Amino acid sequence: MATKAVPAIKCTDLTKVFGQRKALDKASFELPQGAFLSIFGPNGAGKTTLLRILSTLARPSSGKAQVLGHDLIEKPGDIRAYIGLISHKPLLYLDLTAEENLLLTAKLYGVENPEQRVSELLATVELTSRRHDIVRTFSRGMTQRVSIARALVHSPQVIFLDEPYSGLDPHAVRIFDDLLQKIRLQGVEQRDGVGVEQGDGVGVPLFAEAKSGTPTPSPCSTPTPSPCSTPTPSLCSTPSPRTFCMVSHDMQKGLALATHLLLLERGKVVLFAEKDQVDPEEFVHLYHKSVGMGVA
Amino acid sequence: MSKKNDAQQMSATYKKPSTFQHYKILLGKDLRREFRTREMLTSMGIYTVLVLVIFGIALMQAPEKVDILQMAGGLFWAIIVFTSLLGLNRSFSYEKEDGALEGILLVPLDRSVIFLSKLTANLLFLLIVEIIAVPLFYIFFLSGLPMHPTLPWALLPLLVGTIGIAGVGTLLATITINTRGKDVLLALLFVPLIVPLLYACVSATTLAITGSPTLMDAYVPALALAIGYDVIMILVSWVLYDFVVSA
Amino acid sequence: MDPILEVIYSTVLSSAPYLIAAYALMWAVMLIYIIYSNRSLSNTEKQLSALEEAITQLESKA
Amino acid sequence: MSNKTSKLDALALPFLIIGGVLIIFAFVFNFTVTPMALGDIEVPEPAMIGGKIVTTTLLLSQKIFFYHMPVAVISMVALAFTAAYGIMFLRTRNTKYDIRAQTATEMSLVFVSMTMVSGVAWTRHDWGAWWVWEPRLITYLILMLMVIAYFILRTAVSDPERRATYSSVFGIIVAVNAPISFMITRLVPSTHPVVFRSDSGLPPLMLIPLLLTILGFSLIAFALFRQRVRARQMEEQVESLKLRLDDLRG
Repeated sequence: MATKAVPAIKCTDLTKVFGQRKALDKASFELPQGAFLSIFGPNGAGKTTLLRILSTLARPSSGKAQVLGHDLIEKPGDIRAYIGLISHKPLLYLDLTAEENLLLTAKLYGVENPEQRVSELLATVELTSRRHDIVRTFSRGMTQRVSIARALVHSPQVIFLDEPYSGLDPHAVRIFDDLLQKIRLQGVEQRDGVGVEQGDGVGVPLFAEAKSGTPTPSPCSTPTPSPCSTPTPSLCSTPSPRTFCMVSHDMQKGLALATHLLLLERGKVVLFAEKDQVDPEEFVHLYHKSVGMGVA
Repeated sequence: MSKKNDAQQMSATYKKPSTFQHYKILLGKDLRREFRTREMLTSMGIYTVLVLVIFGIALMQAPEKVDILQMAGGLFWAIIVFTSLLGLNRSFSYEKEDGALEGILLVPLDRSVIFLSKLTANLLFLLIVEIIAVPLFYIFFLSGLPMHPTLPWALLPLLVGTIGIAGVGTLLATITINTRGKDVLLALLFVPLIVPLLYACVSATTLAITGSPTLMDAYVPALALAIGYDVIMILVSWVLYDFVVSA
Repeated sequence: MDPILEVIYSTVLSSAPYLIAAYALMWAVMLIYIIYSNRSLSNTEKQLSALEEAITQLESKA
Repeated sequence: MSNKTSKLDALALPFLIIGGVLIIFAFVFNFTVTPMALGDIEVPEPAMIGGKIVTTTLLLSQKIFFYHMPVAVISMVALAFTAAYGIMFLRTRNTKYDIRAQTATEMSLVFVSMTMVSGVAWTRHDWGAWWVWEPRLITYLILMLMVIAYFILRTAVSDPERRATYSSVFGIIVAVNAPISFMITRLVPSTHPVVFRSDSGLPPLMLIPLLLTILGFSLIAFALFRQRVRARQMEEQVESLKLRLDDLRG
């Protein structure tokens, strides 16, 4: 199974029923790895429902879905190792310090030498100085950065963003954009799907050789070859770019970052296409039409 | 930003921890958070003292011939049930408000471990509060009276009862965090379910306190039934927990 | 009535009202429930037929 | 409506009628043919009544037992159905089972209230107090509280799937708890002897009305269960039609 061909996300007829209402109605699309999908739609169109289902926080009523080749319904456990969620909710313990939160998550994922990993992450989000402070004392922007660090602890291959910009002041938005750009630029060692069983270690070597020229605008920087550090048998694999899935009401941000667009309305997929194949005016027109029609 | 290579810096190797490790980590989190905020311990401790005072004033008027010994077991368990209700409600409220529980649900782990770690945490906090409540209860109600040698036997049903309360309470608290009017609802769901355990524990405790001659042949079956209740109810709660926490 | 029979039947008379109350209340609970169930069934049926009518009308018009 | 249910529903009405006839027949039989139970208060001198020597007082109040016990049994059985449907829902997540679990609990509530009503009346006469903390009454009191809590829980949760999951889980816990409380309240030695002397062997003349009543109430329970399930399924259809109506009009 060529690791490159496996789509990041593939759903067929994904449906979610709330009582009599269909929050998601036979949504089907396939997203290649390394893409940045922006999901648009009026309130109640099923955007958040779709994201919660794909991030294994909610169960679909019917239909099939696969993330990185793993079945969402049979084996959600496997998928959780490869995905991260950044949401408007911090997903943190506000009464613990930034470092304690990240250490907790790192240990839960089983990251080796968690202390070193946490200090790396705190450096990335520029919060090293505040590592021993209680998160409750942080500003909304700083909490968001800890939340990003939390989502990256196990270097996930697919990152879901649920309204990440809501409540951020302009300064925090700029920092968030820089971080997002930095994360997109770095590829990530892809766990070879084959080597993953529930029980055994999911070690993946730090080492990654050949540069993978992927068409998407995020060129992978070539990591310097270093010997396979972990003895685990899984294959040394080529890095692959991270995949993003964002739900946001911020039209400009969504369009600017996206490589693929998905328009949802009343749970149905109205449009799913690569951004450069979609004429912007037509998309904006379609969006306003659906927003006009959408449930207030 | 150090010149270190970005790709290397953002990736990590990891090995899926065992369930017991998950249990320890989650329990550590609960204990650390509680010993920092001491939210549950202080509120339960103060609540116990208040209930003791109320019972004291309520019974003060009772004429001398009322045998406090007979009622002591029942009184004590009433305090324990009310206090644990308060504690159980708070044990989950902070998990829900910042989405912290969802953060844990995102991690690939066996979700009933969350039940076991929460149960242990709640059990420890209840026991800590009981360490204050027992001597205080003794001072307030039993100090003047002659004590029977069998008094220490009352501690066993206390432990068994607290385990049962923590088990059933943790499952029900997980249900009520997502509902409206959660405090009242937890009490409503919790009290009828805990009645059998209470029935057995109060009987065992009273026998121990009053030191009645038929102690052994009545005390042991009551305690055994309480233990039976714990085993069955905690097992059922453990099996059902994944459905509840993922709902 | 000779005293012996009186003792034998002593509890009968006193228990009569409670007996009647018990059975009356049980019947009452059952009957109330049956009436409630029938009524809720019938007005749901009415609602259903009304809605179906409205929909067929709309669909025929559209 | 799938035809499977309509076949069962067709049975609903006849069962209701047969059940009604049975319990009325048992009621009449109980008060005519069945002799009164023997009380435990000794009579100074035996007397001859209806060809039998009577040495103790006669208990009319014991006649409440003939509806009390069947109704109590059915409330417990209904709870078992709640748990079964709850487990089925958790496995298949199909709302069909949630509707049946909710209806089974409703039946349990109706029958346990009948149990309580008759139990309290019986205690009032036999023990002179409206309430006695004795095993049988405690068991059915907390059973009633748990079933009421079940419905309050249902109203407190808005999201349909979460509501169904929580009530299935709580239904199972309650069904597990009921027999435990039945056992514990009787096995833990307490000061109160069991009030109702019903467990002693029943003479055939008493057994007949009892079994008929159990059968009668079971048929009624089945009929009402089917009717309530059909009503609830129809309510769901009404909801979905309303939504379609909004779409058409929207």
